[in-house]
Amino acid sequence: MALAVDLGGLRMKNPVTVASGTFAAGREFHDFVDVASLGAVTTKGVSLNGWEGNASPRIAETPCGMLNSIGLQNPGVRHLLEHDIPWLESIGATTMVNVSGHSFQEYVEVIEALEQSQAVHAYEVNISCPNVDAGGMAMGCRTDSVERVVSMCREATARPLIVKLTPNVTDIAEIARAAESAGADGISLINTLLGMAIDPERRRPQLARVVGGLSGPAVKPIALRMVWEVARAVQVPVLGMGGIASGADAVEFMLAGATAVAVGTANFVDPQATVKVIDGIADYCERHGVSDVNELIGALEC
Amino acid sequence: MALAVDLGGLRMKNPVTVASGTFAAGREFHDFVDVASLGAVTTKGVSLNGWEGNASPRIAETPCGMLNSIGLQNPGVRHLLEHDIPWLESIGATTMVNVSGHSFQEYVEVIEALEQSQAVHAYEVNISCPNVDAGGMAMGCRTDSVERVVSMCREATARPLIVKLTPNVTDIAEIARAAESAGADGISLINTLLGMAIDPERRRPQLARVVGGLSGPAVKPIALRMVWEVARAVQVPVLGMGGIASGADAVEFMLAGATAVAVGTANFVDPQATVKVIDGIADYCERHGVSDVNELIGALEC
Amino acid sequence: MAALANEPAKLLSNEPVGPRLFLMELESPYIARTILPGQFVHMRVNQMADHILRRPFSVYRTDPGEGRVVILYQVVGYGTDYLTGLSPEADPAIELVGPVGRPWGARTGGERADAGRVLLVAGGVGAAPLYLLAQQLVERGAKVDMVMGAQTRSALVTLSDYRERLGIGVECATDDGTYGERGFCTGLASRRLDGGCASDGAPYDLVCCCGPEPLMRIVSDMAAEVGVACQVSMERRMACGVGACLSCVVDTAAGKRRACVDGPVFDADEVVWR
Amino acid sequence: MAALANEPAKLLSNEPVGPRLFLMELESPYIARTILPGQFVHMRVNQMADHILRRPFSVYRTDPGEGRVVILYQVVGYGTDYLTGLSPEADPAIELVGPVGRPWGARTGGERADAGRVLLVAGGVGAAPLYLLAQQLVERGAKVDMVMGAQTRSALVTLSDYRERLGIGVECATDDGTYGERGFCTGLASRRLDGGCASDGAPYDLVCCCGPEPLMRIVSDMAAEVGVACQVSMERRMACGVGACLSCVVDTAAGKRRACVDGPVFDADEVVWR
Ligand SMILES: Cc1cc2nc3c(=O)[nH]c(=O)nc-3n(C[C@H](O)[C@H](O)[C@H](O)COP(=O)(O)OP(=O)(O)OC[C@H]3O[C@@H](n4cnc5c(N)ncnc54)[C@H](O)[C@@H]3O)c2cc1C
Ligand SMILES: Cc1cc2nc3c(=O)[nH]c(=O)nc-3n(C[C@H](O)[C@H](O)[C@H](O)COP(=O)(O)OP(=O)(O)OC[C@H]3O[C@@H](n4cnc5c(N)ncnc54)[C@H](O)[C@@H]3O)c2cc1C
Ligand SMILES: Cc1cc2nc3c(=O)[nH]c(=O)nc-3n(C[C@H](O)[C@H](O)[C@H](O)COP(=O)(O)O)c2cc1C
Ligand SMILES: Cc1cc2nc3c(=O)[nH]c(=O)nc-3n(C[C@H](O)[C@H](O)[C@H](O)COP(=O)(O)O)c2cc1C
Ligand code: FES
Ligand code: FES
Repeated sequence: MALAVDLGGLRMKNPVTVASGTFAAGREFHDFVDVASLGAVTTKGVSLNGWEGNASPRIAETPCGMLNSIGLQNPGVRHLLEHDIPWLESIGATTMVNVSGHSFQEYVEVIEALEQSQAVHAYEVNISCPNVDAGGMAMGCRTDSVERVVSMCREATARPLIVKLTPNVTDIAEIARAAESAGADGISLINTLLGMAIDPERRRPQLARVVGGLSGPAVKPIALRMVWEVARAVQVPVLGMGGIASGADAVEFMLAGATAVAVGTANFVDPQATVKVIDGIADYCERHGVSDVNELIGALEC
Repeated sequence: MALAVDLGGLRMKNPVTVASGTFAAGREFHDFVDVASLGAVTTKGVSLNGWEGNASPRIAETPCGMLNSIGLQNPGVRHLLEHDIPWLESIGATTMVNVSGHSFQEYVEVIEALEQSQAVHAYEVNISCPNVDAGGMAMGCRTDSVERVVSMCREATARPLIVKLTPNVTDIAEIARAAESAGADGISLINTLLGMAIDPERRRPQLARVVGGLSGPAVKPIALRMVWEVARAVQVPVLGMGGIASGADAVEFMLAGATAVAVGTANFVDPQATVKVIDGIADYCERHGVSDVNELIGALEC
Repeated sequence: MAALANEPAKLLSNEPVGPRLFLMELESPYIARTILPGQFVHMRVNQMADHILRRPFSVYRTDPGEGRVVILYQVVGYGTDYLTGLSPEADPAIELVGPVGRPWGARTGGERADAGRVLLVAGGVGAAPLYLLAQQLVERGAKVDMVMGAQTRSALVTLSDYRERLGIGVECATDDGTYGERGFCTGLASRRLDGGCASDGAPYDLVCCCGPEPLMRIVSDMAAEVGVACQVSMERRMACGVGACLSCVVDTAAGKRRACVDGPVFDADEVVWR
Repeated sequence: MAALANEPAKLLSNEPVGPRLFLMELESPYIARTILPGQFVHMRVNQMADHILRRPFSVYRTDPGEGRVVILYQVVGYGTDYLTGLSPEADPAIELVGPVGRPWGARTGGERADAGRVLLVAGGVGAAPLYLLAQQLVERGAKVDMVMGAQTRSALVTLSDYRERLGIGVECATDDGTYGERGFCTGLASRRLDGGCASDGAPYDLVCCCGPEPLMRIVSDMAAEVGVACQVSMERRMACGVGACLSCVVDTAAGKRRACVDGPVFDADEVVWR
C-alpha cells in the first residue's frame, strides 16, 4: 500500500507528522516510537534568540481537552541547529521546523539561520500562537499582515513553506487564501482555540496567564470543519490537526481535504499515538481497498 | 441568601435560565423540574411564519459535546403566542423569547407580534445561528449588520433586549460593543461553534447539512474566555452559556463576569440539570459566605 | 399517559444472548409499572463521560410486580459497546428517562388497540419493541401472527419468548438460511398479508413493524397495497429524548415530527420515506 | 538511567489506608525493576476518557522480584477520586509511563548518593517518594533520620513502614496534635538540623524534602542557613511527563526547567521559589 504524500514539496513517507510543541524535537519520544518512521517531525516553535515563555501554571485540563499557555518557550534557533537538527539528521528523520518571531523580520532571520542546514526539509510558519503578546495570533487574524509575513518568508527560502493558521478568526478561508497568494506551499491548521479555565474555589484563573490555547479531542469538530473549508478554498495542500488521536480521526481529516495530518495532544495521552495513527490509516486503507492513501484526500461524499 | 439578579431589566429570581433551543418552551421539562422556579425560561428561536429546519440526521455526538443542525425549525410566532406563552404565563414563569429572522425586518415583525403579550418579559435576539443560510450567523459576524439589526429591534420594544452573539468571530468584544452601542440591554453568549463530523466508514458527513453547531462541555473553555472578554468590554450585563452542567460551572461564568447563565446541552444529559445548577450556586454561596449572588459577578481575581 | 420520570435504575443482569446481542435487566419500578408497548427509555450511564448523550432503548419485557424492565440491545457503536462491560457488582450509576413516546396503536385510539387480527413484522432487534404489544394483544384475546427476520439463527434471541411465553406463531427468515426461510423476511410478510391471519385466513386489521428502515418501507407498501393499516417504529439519533430539541425529526405528511414524542410509532401512511 | 517505557500495568489491590489516602499495588515488572528513588510514573486510566491527561505519581515501594510497584495517593480531584473506584476484579486498563525523572542525589552524582548522614523531611503524601531513598540509604549503611508531618494521626500511613520495615527513627508532627508534636513539622526539622544526626550529633550531609511547596521552601532555607545541602521534589501539572511539552517548568537559577525530566528532584538552592 502506498502511504507517501507530498505536502507542498515536502515528501513524507506517510501522512503523519506531529503538532509543533507536543513532541519537542522528537528525542523525548524515541524510547516509545521510531521517530524516523514518521512522515515528518515538526519541531517546537523556535525564535531567533529564544524565549522564556509564560509563568506556571501553564496547563489546565478541560472536558476532553487541555489549555496551554507555554508561550513558545524555546532556547533559540542556534540551539536547535546545534543540538536537535543533528540528532534528527542522524536518525534519518524528515524534519519540518516550526518558526516563530516577535516581528516579521525575526521570522525571516530564523529561516535564514535554518537555511544553513541541509537537514531542515520544510518550514511551518506559526502566525497563530495565542500565548505570546507580540507576533503570534494577532498577526494571523488579518489578511494584510498574513500576506506580508508570508511574502517575506517566501523570499527567504525555496524550501516548502507551510503557513500555520489560527482558528480564532471569522473567516479561515479568507486567511488561507491570503497565505496562498503570498506564496505558501501549504496551509497548516488548526492552532489552538483561545480559552480559559477558572478554579471557582480559589476564584482564580487556572493559568497564570489567564487565557490559553485549547487543544485535544474537544476541538476536533471545529478543526475538521476548518480543514474542509480551507481545502475547498485553496489549491495548495493542507496539513490538518486538532484532536487527532486515532487512525479514524486522521482519515476523517484526509477525507475533509487534508494531505497530511499532525498528532498533537494525543502524544501526551499515549506516547505511541503517532505510530498507532499511521497503522490505523494503513488498516483503514486495507479494509476499504484503497491502494494509495492519496485517494482519501478530499474524498468526502457530500 | 439573595439569588435574584437583574439582566438588563429582566428580573430573574435566580441567575439561571436555559439556552434557547434546548428546552423548547419548558413544557417538555415540567415533569422533571418546576419550570417556574427558573430565573427565566428562554424559548426556542421563533421566526415570523415558522421554518421547517434542516434534513436529518441533525445531530452528532463529538468528544464531550455535540453538533446540531436543527436549523431553527419552529412553527412561527403565532403558534408560540397561542400555545406556549399562555402556558408559561399560567405557571408563572419568567419568559424570554429568542427571536430569529431571515431579514432585519423579520426580527422586527416577530418582536412586534410578541409585544402584544404581557407575558413576554424579554427578548433574546439571535444573530448567531450557524444553521440557517439567510440571517443567523453571517449577520452576527460584522459590526455594521449587528448595529443595524439591534437598532431596529431596539426601536420596536422597550422591553429588555438581549443580543445573542456567535463565537465564530475574530474579535467578540468588538461585536459586543457594536450591539451595546446600538441599544442592547445585555449580551448573551456563546451560541454554537461551527463544526463538522465525518463517518469515515461511509465517507460521509454525519449531519445532512454537513456542518453544524458545537455545544456542550467541550466548548466551555472558549465560552468562558469570551464571556470574560465581553464582560470587560461592555457595561451592560452578560448572559453566559456554553457547556454549563453544574453549579461550579455556573459560578465560573459569573466570576468571569456573567450576570446570569444558561443551561443548554446539559438538559439533554440530565433533565434536572437546571435546578441542580441553581442549587449548586446556592451551595457555593453558602460555603463561601456569599450572601448575595451578585457579589460573584466579575469577582475573578487575576 | 404517565408522567415522565428520570429514574435511577439498578442493574440486575447484563448477559450476552446472541451475536452482538445482550439482555439487560434493570430495577426501575416506576417505569416498569407505567411503560406502554412501543414506548422507550432514554438511558444515561455515568462513566461514559466523554460521550455525553443518552441512548434510547425500547423496553423488551417488564415485570411490573418486581419493578423490572428488560432491554435487548445490539452492539453498534461506543455506547452499546460500553454497556456490555457493565456488571451488577460494580453497581454502575444508570438513569432512565421514561416512559417516553407514543405507544403502538395510540394514533387512532380504541379501534386499533382493539384490533382483532394483528401481524407483527420484526427485523433484527426490531423484535424487542413488539413484545409488550404482542403480550397485550394476546391478553386481550386478539389473534397475533409474527414474521421475524435476522442475520442468522443465533440472532433469533426473542423467538422462544414469543413462541413459548406468549404462544404466538412465528415464521422466520435468516439472511444465511440457518433457520427458517433464506433471505429477508419480506417474502414471508407478503405471503402472510396475502393469505390472511394464520388461524382463520381472515384479513388482518393491523400490521405493526419494527426493523431497519428499508424493511419498514417495504412492509408499509405491502400493507397499503392490500389495504391493511400499518404502524412502524422509527429510529432517529436523539439528544433530549423528551420532545424539546427537534433533533429526531421524521418527515411525515404533516411535516417534520419528533420521533421521540410524536413517535417512535407512526402510522406508516404518514411517513415520507427517505 | 533506564529507557522509558509505556507499560501496561495490572491492578493488584487498591485500598483506603487513611483519610483520603489510598494504597495501590500494580504489577509493572519493567518499572519495578528500573525505577530509582525519587522517580515517578505517569499513569493513564482508560475510562477517564473526558479527562484526557495522565496523572503523575511517585512510586512509594517496589517489589522488583515480584514485579510490583506500590503507589500512595491522596484524593484531591477528579482523577484521584476516580482511582478510588478501581478494583482488580474489573481489570481496568492502566498504563504507566516510566521510570521518569531525575532521582534523589542525581545532581552532583556519587558524593551525595554516598551521603553518610541524611535527614528526610516529609509533609503529607510527600512521604511517599522518600521511602525508596530511605531504603537505599539504609542498605548502604547511611545514618537516616526522618521528620514527618501530617494533618492528623490517621494520616501518618507511612510511619510504620519507615519505622518497622527500615528501622528509621521518625519524629512526627500533626496539625491537630493527635500524634507527636502539634503544628507543622518545620519546628522538628529545625531542631534536628541544629542538633545534628540523632545517633551521633554530627551534622547532616544532605536534607531531602518532599511536601507542600511552603514546607519545602522553609526547609530549604533552614538547610541553607546551617550549610547543609538540600534537595526537594517539585510538583507541577504535567501534560507529557517526558520532557517534551514544557508545561511543568520550575523557575530555577538556570532559568525555567522541566519538573518531569530535569526534576522532580532539584537542588534546593537552585529553585527560585514563587
Ligand atoms: C426509540 C428508539 C428505540 C430503540 N430501541 C433499541 C433497542 O431496543 N435495542 C437496540 O439495540 N437499539 C435500540 N435503538 C437504537 C439505539 O439507540 C442505538 O443503537 C444506540 O443509541 C447506539 O449507540 P452507540 O453509542 O452504540 O452507537 P454510536 O457510536 O452513537 O453510533 C453508531 C451508529 O448508530 C447510529 N445511531 C446512534 N444513535 C442512534 C439512534 N438513536 N437511532 C438510530 N441510529 C442511531 C449512529 O448514527 C451510528 O451510525 C433504539 C433507538 C430508538 C430511537
Ligand atoms: C512528580 C510528581 C509526583 C507525584 N506523586 C504523588 C504521589 O505519590 N501521591 C499523590 O497523591 N500525589 C502525587 N502527585 C500529585 C498528583 O499527581 C496529583 O494530586 C494528581 O495529578 C491530581 O489529579 P486529580 O485529577 O485528582 O486532580 P485535579 O482535579 O486534576 O486537580 C486537583 C488539584 O490538584 C492540582 N494538580 C493537578 N495535577 C497536579 C500536579 N501534577 N502537581 C501539582 N498539582 C496538581 C490542580 O491544579 C488542582 O488544584 C505527584 C505529582 C508529581 C508532579
Ligand atoms: C503544549 C502545547 C504546545 C504547543 N506549542 C506550539 C508551538 O510551539 N508552535 C505551534 O505552531 N503550535 C503549538 N501548539 C499547537 C499544536 O501544534 C496544535 O496546533 C494544537 O495543539 C492542535 O492539535 P491537537 O489538538 O492535536 O493538540 C502547541 C500545543 C500544545 C498543546
Ligand atoms: C439542539 C440545539 C438547538 C439550539 N437552538 C437554538 C436556537 O433556537 N436559538 C439560539 O439562539 N440558540 C440555539 N442553540 C444554541 C444554545 O442556545 C446555546 O447557545 C449553545 O448550545 C451553547 O450552550 P450549551 O453548550 O450549554 O448547549 C441551540 C443549541 C442546541 C444544542
Ligand atoms: S430527541 Fe429531542 S425532540 Fe426528540
Ligand atoms: S510535563 Fe511535558 S515537559 Fe514536563
